[in-house]
Parts: sequence; structure tokens; C-alpha cells
Amino acid sequence: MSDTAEKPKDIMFAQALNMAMNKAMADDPKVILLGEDIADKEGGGVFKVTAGLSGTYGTDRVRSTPISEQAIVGAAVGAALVGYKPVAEIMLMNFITVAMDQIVNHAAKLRFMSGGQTSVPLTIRTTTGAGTGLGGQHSDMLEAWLAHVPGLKVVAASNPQDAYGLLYSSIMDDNPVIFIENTPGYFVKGPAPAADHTVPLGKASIPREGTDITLIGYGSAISRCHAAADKLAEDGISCEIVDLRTIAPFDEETVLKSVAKTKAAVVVHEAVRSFGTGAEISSRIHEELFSELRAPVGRVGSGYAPVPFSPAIEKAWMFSQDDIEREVHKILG
Amino acid sequence: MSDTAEKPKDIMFAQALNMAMNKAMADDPKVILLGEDIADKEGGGVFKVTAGLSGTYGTDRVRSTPISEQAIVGAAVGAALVGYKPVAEIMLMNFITVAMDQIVNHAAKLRFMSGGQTSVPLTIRTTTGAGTGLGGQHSDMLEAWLAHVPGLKVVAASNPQDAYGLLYSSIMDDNPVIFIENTPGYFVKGPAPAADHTVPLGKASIPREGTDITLIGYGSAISRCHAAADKLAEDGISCEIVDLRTIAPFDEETVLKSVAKTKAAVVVHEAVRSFGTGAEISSRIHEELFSELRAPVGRVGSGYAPVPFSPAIEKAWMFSQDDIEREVHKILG
Amino acid sequence: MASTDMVDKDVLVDIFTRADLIMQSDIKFRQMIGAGQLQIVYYPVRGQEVVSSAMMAAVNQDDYLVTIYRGLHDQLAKGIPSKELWAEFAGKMTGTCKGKGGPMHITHPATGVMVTTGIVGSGIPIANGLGLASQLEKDGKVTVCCFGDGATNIGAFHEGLNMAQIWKLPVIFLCQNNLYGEHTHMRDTTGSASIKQRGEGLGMRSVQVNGNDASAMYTAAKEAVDHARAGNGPTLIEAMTFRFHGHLLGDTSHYIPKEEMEQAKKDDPMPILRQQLLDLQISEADVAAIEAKNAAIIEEAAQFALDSDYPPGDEYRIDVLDVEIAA
Amino acid sequence: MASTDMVDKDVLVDIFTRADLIMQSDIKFRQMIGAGQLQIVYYPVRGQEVVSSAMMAAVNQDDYLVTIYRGLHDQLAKGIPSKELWAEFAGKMTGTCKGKGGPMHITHPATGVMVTTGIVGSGIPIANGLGLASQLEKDGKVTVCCFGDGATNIGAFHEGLNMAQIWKLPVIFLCQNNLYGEHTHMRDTTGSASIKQRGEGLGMRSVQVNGNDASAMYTAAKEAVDHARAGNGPTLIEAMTFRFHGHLLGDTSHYIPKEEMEQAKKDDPMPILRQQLLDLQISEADVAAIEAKNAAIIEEAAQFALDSDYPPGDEYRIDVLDVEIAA
Ligand SMILES: Cc1ncc(C[n+]2csc(CCOP(=O)(O)OP(=O)(O)O)c2C)c(N)n1
Ligand SMILES: Cc1ncc(C[n+]2csc(CCOP(=O)(O)OP(=O)(O)O)c2C)c(N)n1
Ligand SMILES: [Mg+2]
Ligand SMILES: [Mg+2]
Repeated sequence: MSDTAEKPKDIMFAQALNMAMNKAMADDPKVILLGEDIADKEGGGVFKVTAGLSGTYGTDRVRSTPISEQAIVGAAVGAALVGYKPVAEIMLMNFITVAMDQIVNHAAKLRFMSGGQTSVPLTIRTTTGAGTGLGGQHSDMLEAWLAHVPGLKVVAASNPQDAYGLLYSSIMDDNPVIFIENTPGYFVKGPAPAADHTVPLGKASIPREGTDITLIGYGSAISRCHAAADKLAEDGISCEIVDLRTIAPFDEETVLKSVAKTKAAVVVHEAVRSFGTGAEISSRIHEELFSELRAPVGRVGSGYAPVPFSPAIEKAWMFSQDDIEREVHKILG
Repeated sequence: MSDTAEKPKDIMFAQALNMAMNKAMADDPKVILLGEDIADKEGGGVFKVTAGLSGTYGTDRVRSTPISEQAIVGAAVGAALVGYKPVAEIMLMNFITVAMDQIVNHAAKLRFMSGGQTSVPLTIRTTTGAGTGLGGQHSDMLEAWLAHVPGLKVVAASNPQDAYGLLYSSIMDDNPVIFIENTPGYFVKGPAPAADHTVPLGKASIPREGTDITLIGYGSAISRCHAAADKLAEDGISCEIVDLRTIAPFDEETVLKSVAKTKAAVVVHEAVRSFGTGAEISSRIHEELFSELRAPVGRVGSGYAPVPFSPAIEKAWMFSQDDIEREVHKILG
Repeated sequence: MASTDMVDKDVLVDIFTRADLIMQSDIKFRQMIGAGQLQIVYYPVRGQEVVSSAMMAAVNQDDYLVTIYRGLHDQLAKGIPSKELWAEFAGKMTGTCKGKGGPMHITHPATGVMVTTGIVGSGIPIANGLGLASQLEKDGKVTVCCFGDGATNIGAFHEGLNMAQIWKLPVIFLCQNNLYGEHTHMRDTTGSASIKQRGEGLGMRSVQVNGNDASAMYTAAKEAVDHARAGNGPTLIEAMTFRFHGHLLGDTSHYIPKEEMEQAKKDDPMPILRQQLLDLQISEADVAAIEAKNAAIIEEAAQFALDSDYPPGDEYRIDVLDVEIAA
Repeated sequence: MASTDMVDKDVLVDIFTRADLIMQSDIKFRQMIGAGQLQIVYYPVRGQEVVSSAMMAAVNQDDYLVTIYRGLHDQLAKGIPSKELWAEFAGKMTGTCKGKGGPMHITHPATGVMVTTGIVGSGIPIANGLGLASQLEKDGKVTVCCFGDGATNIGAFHEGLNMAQIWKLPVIFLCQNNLYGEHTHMRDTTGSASIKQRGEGLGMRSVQVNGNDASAMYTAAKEAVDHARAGNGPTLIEAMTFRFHGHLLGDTSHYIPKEEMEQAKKDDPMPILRQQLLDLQISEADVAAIEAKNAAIIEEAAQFALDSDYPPGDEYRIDVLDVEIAA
């Protein structure tokens, strides 16, 4: 992953998502897509992630919608209740703020409140991430909110292969899944998945093994973890990287096993550090491995502020490779 | 607080809130109230918290609104931008899900995004809490979401005196404040505040001193912490209680000082434990006091499920005094 | 509101049978709660029986229903079994939702009761999804989506009706206009003169009808159902009605002028409908037999609810996800 | 759309002066971005100059404005100083918002520019709050709230218009209908025949006007402003217009039929308005002088933006709360 040079078979992250939806739609006629501008007439999505799908599967199954996020998610919930597997696109993650009721009070709860009579196998795809110069209302990482909601799964991929496997699994999963993409990451390339490549939900991966400390992250954090690990290796520090892939419920077993081995950890995410997902992961590690740890688990995240527009402030505010290295050095003394 | 017997001057929590708004409206003509059914013609609020205020200050300043939470919060944001101090009531906390955009993308960010040219001194009052038999969509504790949003203050009181002081401070504060009330707690009595009683935002209190372990909580957790502390005292365990009062940004100084003394802590809240506010508080304690702790910080919260309707399941799911005692015993060995 | 000829005798009997079950159930619930036999928050439906009975008489059991906290009349009219319904209200394991949902979240797919929501307006976007599924599936089903006058002030109403309209979804939006949202009169919250006007503003086929008149309500319902089944899209029905016992049990309706309440009770749809049956030469004995049968159903259901067990505490770990959550 | 007599010469000159500043600013932004001098996401406003210029000519500088990401024309028409505006677009410390807001979040209370939002529809409820403050304060101000056709599909539009209507707030809802929301034509997203129809459905005074016709637009704006200032409440103005350069810079408008774009460009409001001035015996020299003055303002502003410093990194800790956040 740290090697970003393009290889013959490399594909872009956005393309992997497109392939996953294509496969899901081919495999199961109950898979439908809903979202703003997602059909080809409207350009196949503002980031072209759904390009070509309405051509192949028709605009009955790939529907461009009005700017009505509550109606989009609600329609997906309703169709999911009676056997469809809708994939609703909420263009940017900040826009889930107008659809939280449908996501939290309905998608997440209808299975439970119906005593298991119904289920809501929908997937909500949404993208976000700073570094794009879009400012305060288009870049927030809000996964901590969703992770706190029982009944929702929250997923983020860090490379095209995982994106393919995880999105396919999300669509086929019988629970509501929030699938978080990274806007600047759409154009990052990586090895292409085999058509039958799968990644189960709820299982973290270990893309890099190491012995001195475990770096735990997901999505946009993973490339920075790799870069930091490369750099730290020069100082003789061996980092293991755990890519959560499913943020909630997360794979405690893999995390705890790794940290039990390295006896030190840093949790890394782009979201605001304060009250972020890193707090839960850190707490779980302390609760389970307190006496084995060499030092308290570190956390890296972005600063306590809305995402700033101006590049210089945005950079100072945002989590970085430097922050990871600094945190590792602090922990390992 | 653990003594709930009524004393001559005891008042109900709901009454303290009413008094605080009354004082704020008397002190400052810029204080206005907005919310569903809040004027006297409509009963002074479904829980009567605003009863009498429209009579005193008129329906221009105390406005019953349509069922339009986005419009309610939006109107409060707009009026706040030009010098008003609106108090918007979102009847139950689950309904903030339809107004999250106004709260998060606007109220919390406009000061920053305007480079400090404007500010949003609004207060959003909302109530919630399980144990009322209202089921999955009327009892959620969602403070962790709001705590994760830079620019918002999040407040919860545990007794009528604090409720009075904190609500007054929230209304007068120049930042947007989410003031979280507890539905079953409305009818709990406690000593009445003096008219000039104030409680600053951002300062925790220590309603009970102790030496063996610190129980940290807020709102509905505090009465359970007191009850557990009473019980644990019988086993010779001395608990100190920290009532955060302001959940975010929270008073790290008081928390860390207490735990530095007791060398053990449990964070308690009614919200779902997983990815709750307790995770942040626990993480901060570990980060700052790791080597001084006798054991990892414990956490008590509710289970990983929507709030169940049936009393038996609701009880099993919900955080409890027993859970606190069990956690303390686990930590102190 | 156009006046309508009276509908067929059989249909009226059908509507009455449903409406009487609702009325008696509502009375029984209020009695049992008053007597402390049930401890629940209850949203009375007395006064609105005919609206939903006439509506549901116009659809099939496998058509879908989405309703709200004040949904007892809709659920019963749709044919939900009383025993499981009562048990759910009582929080028992034998309830439709194993006691996990409760009165505000009744679900029973076997009778088409797909969602009951406690969030004002939120059923509307979900109803569209059911309608979308039917449209894609070409299964000929319609979805009935019930909500109140107050709900038409919230964003989801607007988004949902518009989406249904542009996609011609087979959904009937049944606004049961009882003039009050909690304690606030519609005139203080609604800029338009009617809810129908809002539907028209969204380009939707919209009708206003006296929902308490069984024939008028049934005719409006049937037309909307036929329209939807023919693939012509949604209808907004504004059914004028009234609620006699406040927003929830215990609410004294202090905000309703005395004369308004008196007039509404004079126009009580239930005795009117009963009299219509008698006028159509249905014998008092036949009507009484319907009532007796309903009473027996309710007695059995209430007893079943009381006799059933509460779910075990750790049920909360089941049905959160598709797999059980570890303790 | 009613046709209107031409408004006073002075007013037309005023409108042209604002509109030309907008047009030239838009051209300059696109040039500088194309040349790599600015690296920003830019929402072009070419084609919509007259709508906001005529609207803002009808209000005072201390009246309030709430607008959207595509807001450059509104902000300039409202009188925001070009230097600070350009500096903010460039993310500089000298910008209106010290570079923290950027193009999508321009604020400048001194000229009444209170909020610019990037969330579709969300300015509407906030505009009500400004209107509510004016109503309480009795300060006689009006609030202009700008948004697009696509925004009328979102819940906040519905809730906001209704609240303004029932409270008779002094707010003018200016829907700039350019027929497209991002890449989707209005006909595919909107169940009603017009946006005006939606306003009427909500009981609001609603007008549709050719926004590209300065006189018609000014007249509609003036009437709405007078109506609001007189305490008679809000107006929805649906101003028909078009955007010539896609949703954001780089968008090729592939989804717009060639003929539609050609026709729109033939109807370009700017040359039409310019010709109207000449027809009114304003000399070519006088018009050219206005244009030259605008060009100079823009040159100076662009240079100021380029020359200004970026904010220091730790500015992010300031203006989050009223007190500085610790590092
Ligand atoms: C989003 C939201 N806001 C507020 C409430 C609280 N609430 C419950 S019922 C109700 C009144 C609804 O009135 P109406 O739609 O007319 O239905 P009715 O109760 O009259 O049948 C309100 C405000 C809620 N449940 N959801
Ligand atoms: C709630 C929300 N959903 C989606 C978007 C993405 N988005 C930005 S602009 C836009 C189109 C808006 O169209 P319209 O209201 O017609 O305004 P125009 O851009 O044409 O001026 C969309 C969908 C958004 N910013 N906010
Ligand atoms: Mg009602
Ligand atoms: Mg548009």
C-alpha cells in the first residue's frame, strides 16, 4: 500500500467500488441503487462511482433522485423491508445530518423493534475527507456517531481490493451498513481484485506485521500508517498495522491479539480526536490488556475545530504521518 | 442527593428549569423560547417545563411552533446570529436526528467559518432517558454525537440546583449549548436554588469525596453513583463522585485530580456503553495517569441494543446501580 | 368536500365490523389502563375509527400499511390479530414483536403492517420504499401510509410526497386530519388552508373528504387504490376527523374549546354508522352479533396478553443484528 | 409570468453596475483558476447576474442576505467589498473570514451577508431566524434568502416556508431557477409544474418572474420587499434563469442539450441589459466607464488576494468557541 506507483493491473479505488456494485447487481436482481445524479444521464455520479450501471441495469434499478436525503434513505429502508438490497448514496457524509432519523431511528432499529420479523439489508455509501479544499461542511468524518448506534455496521476500506470485497459484503449483508469512502482517496490506485475476491465484515486485516507497536486505523489512516511505519523502520522501530475495515462492531480479537504481542498501540483516524472512535478502541485495549502494556495507548486524530478552508490551517488541523511518528516515539520512550 | 425524601424547600427538577428560564427572560429581553406546545395555550410544554412563561413574557417571546425541528433550530440559529439568545426546545432527544444539520453544520460551525464575525449563542433543551416505557424511538442518549462536534458545548445536570445554574449559564453563554434533560428525572426533587445561584459551564463538581475510587458521571448517572457509593461504603469502600455537569468540553482538571488521588475510576452513563462518552473520559485518564492507576478505568453504560419496550428487557439492557458496584469490585479486586 | 352516495351494504357492514372492533378495543384499553391492569403510554383512537376502517376495507390484506404511534385503529382495521397486538401492547413475549417494540412500534408483516413509527412524518419516506418495491416487483400491491395533520409540517412529508409523485409510486397518503397536533391547533401551525392544498402544491392528486362518513371515505379510498393499482401514482387523502380523548391518555384536552369537542361528539361517526346499517334493514340483532363477536375477540385478546409471560431480560441481545450479540 | 414596464433609468444603471461587476468577477475567477493562480472549487454564476443584482437593488445594505455555495453574484450584488471577498476565496488571512470559511461560507455582516451555506436548503430555516429577530426588534429589515430549484425538494424548504408564512416573517425566498440541480433537470425531480406552485401550496404569496429581465425582476423584488416591510409577510419569488458554465468549474454541462444551452446563451441577460441602457440614451462611454471601474475593482481585489498572507496554522484553535482552544 505504501508503494503508490502504478502497476499494470492497478485500478482506482472508485473503480473498485463500481466493480463491486456491478457484481452485486449482476448476482442479485434485488440490488438497486438510489442517489443524486447517479444514473448515466446525470453523469454516473458526481465522482462517477456509479458510471455505466444505469446503462447495464436500467434506470429502474439505478435511480437518480431529487435532493431529498430523507426520502432517499427512507425509500431504501422501505424497499429493504420487503426483500430488496438497496444501496443508497448520500453524496457527502455531512449530508447524513439531514437523514439521521431514517438511519438511526429506523434503519438501525426496525429489526429489533419488530422482534426480528423484518430486517433492513440496506447499504448507505457516502464519501468524505479533508484535504479537498471544500471547507467546513463537506469533509467531516462522522463515523463515531454511527458506531455508537446499535444495529448499524460501519465499514471503511483502505485500498481498492478491500473496497471491492467490503462493498460487496456490505450489500449482501442482512444488516444496515454505512460504507464510508474517502473523497481524495477515490483516485488512489492499488492492485485490482479478482472477480471473486471477498472480504468478510467484522474482520480486521494485518497488512504489515511488526513487533514493537501496533498502529490501528481504517480508511484514510492506513496509508499514513504505512508511511509512518516505513519512516519508523529507519529508526529501528517495527510497527504492526491493523486495518479495522469494519469500524463497528470492530474485530476486538485481532486488535487485542496484536497488541498483546507488541504491548503498545496507537489508534489513528482522520476524524476529530476528541470523542472519536479511537477512544473506544483505546478503552477496550486498556480494559483487556492493562497490565501488559508498556505505556498507555496513544491516539492520533484531527484537531478540535471544524474543517478549515485555507490549506495552511487545514494542514495544521488535520491528523498526519508526523503525528503518528511523534505519538509512537512518545510511547516507546 | 441520595436522600430523595422531600424537604420543605425541595423543588422538582422541571421546576428548576422553569425558574432558570424565567430569570434569564427577566434579565435579558433577547432571550426567547421556541418549541412545540411550549406556550400556555398549548399547556406550557408537554412536560410543563415552560409553563407560565408565555403568560409573563408574551407569545412573541415564547412561541409554540409547528412540528418542524429543522425550522425550529434554524430559526434559533438565525436569531442568535443577530444578538438574540434563543432557547429551542426539541421535545425528545431522538428528534434531534431530524435537526442534526442545523445543529452540526450550522450552529456549531458558523462562528468558525465566519472567522469569528458571527456567533451562535443558542441553547437547545432536549429531554430523554429510558425507564419510561416509551420504547426504541423516545429514550436514546445521544450526547456522544454532540460531544464529538467541535464548537458545541454539551451540558447535563443531575439535580435541581445544578439544573437552575447550568441552564442559566447555558442561555447566557456565547456558544451553542446542548442542554440534556432526563425525562423520568423531571419529577425528582432536591433542594431549591437561591435566585442568584450560578454554576459555570466547564466545571465539574465533587458531590461526594472519597479515597478508594472515583465514580465519574453526569445527569441520570449521578443518583445511581450515590446509591452505589452508599452501598459500597458498607463494604468499606470509599467512593469519590465527580459530576461532570458539562460533558463537552469536559473538566479534565477536576477528573484527573480526583483520579490521581484515588488511583482508580469508573465512568458511568446511561448511554450505550460502546463508543459512548465514557470511552473518551477513560482514554484521557489512561493517557495522563497510566502509571498511577491500580487497574484500568472501568466503564458502565447500557447494552448494545435499541431501548427495549418491555420492562424486563429494558431493565436488563439498562445501566444500573448493580453494574456500578460490580465494576468497582472488579477494579478494586 | 364532494358528497357521495352511500356504498354497498356489504361494504358498510365490513367497515362497521372493523370500526366497532376498534372502538371497543380503545374503550377496553382505556379501562384496563385506568384500572392499573396495564401500565403504558396510550394514544386513544376513539373518533377516528371510520377513517381507517373505510380505508382498509378498500385494500387487501397483503397490501402494505405504514402507520404511527396513534395506529391502533389502522392496525386493527388492517386485520392484525388482536391477541398478538394486545400482547405486544402489554410487552409480552407472545406479542407481535416479542415485547421489544411496544405500542408505538407494532409490526406484523403477515397482515401487511410493515412499520409503526413514533417519529412524526418518518413513515412517509419508508412507505415510498414499499411502493417502489411493488412497482419494481409488479406485484400490484398498494401501500397505505397514515399520519396526522401535524405531520404535514415536517420535512419528510414534503420529500416523501414529491418522490412518490415523480416516480408514480403506488402509495396512498392518508392524512387523518383531527385538527390538532398534540395540543396545538392546525390553524396555528399550517400556512395553507388545507392539507389537500399542500398535496396540490406538490403536483399530487389530492382529495379532501369527511373521513367520518363511511361511504365518502370508502369511495375516496377506493378511487385512490384503483388509481395506484392502475399505475397512475399516489394520492393524498385528507380525511377530516377528530379525536375524543386527547393526544395521549391523561391529556384533558384543555386546549380544545368546549363547544368544539361537544360538536365533534355529536358528530361521532360510530353511532351514525351503526344507524346507517339499521337504516339499510340490517337487524339490530345482526349488528349486536357483530358487536358481541368483537367483544369476545377483545376479551380473549386482553386475557391472552395478561396471561402471557414477559420476555427474558437477555432478549435484548437478540434481533439487534442478524446474529446474537455476546453478553 | 406577467410582463412589466421598464423600471427607472437610475435603477437600471444600478442593476447593471452590480451585474457587470459580477460578470467580470466570474470571468476573472475562471481565468485565474484556469491559469492555476487559484486552486479552488468554483461554482460559476455567469448567466444569473441580473437576478441577484435586481433583487439587491431593491433592498438596503443593512438588510440581511442568506445564500449558498453558488453565491458570488448574491454577495457582490449585496455590496460585499471585493478585496475581502477575493482574499477569502483565496484562503487568505485578509479574507472576510480569515480564510477559515472559504468560497462556500462567505460571511460579512457589515454588508448584511450573514450566512453562506454549502448544505442545500439549509439557509432557509436560518433566514427565518433573521426575519424573526427583525420582527421582534421592529427594525424594519428584510431578509433575502437565495437558493436553487433543486433545493425546493428538500425538507428544510418546506418547514422553513411554512414557518415564515404562519409567523408572517419579513423574508423573501428567492429561488433562482436555473432548471438544473447539479446534473439533473428539474423535470426529473419536481412533481409540481413550477416552484411557484409549491409556494402556493404552502399558502405563501408566490410569483414567477423572468429573472433575467432586469425590470421584471426588480419589480417583483420591490413588491416583495414592500410587502415584507409592511408586515404582510414573506414572498416566494421563482426567478427563471440559467447557468452557462455548469455546476462547478470543470463540469462540461454534458447533461444539457446543445440547443437548450444555445438558446440560453442567446438570451444572455447581460448584453440585453447593456443594450437597454444604451436604448435609454445612456452613452456607450458612460457604460464603458462603469465597466472600467468594475474591472479596476476586480484587478485590485485579485491582486490583494494574491499578495495577502495565508493564516498561520494554529488559527484553527481560534473561533471554535468564544475562547481559544489549548494546543
Ligand atoms: C419529529 C418529531 N417531533 C415531535 C414529536 C412529538 N410528537 C408526537 S405526536 C405529535 C403530534 C402529531 O400530530 P399529528 O401529526 O396531527 O397526529 P395526531 O397525534 O393528531 O394523530 C408530536 C409533536 C415526534 N414524535 N416526532
Ligand atoms: C443536503 C445536500 N444534499 C446534496 C448536496 C450536493 N449538492 C450541492 S449543490 C447541489 C445542486 C443544487 O441545485 P440547485 O438547488 O438547483 O442550485 P444550483 O446549484 O443550481 O444553483 C447538490 C445536489 C448538498 N450540498 N447538500
Ligand atoms: Mg392531528
Ligand atoms: Mg439549479
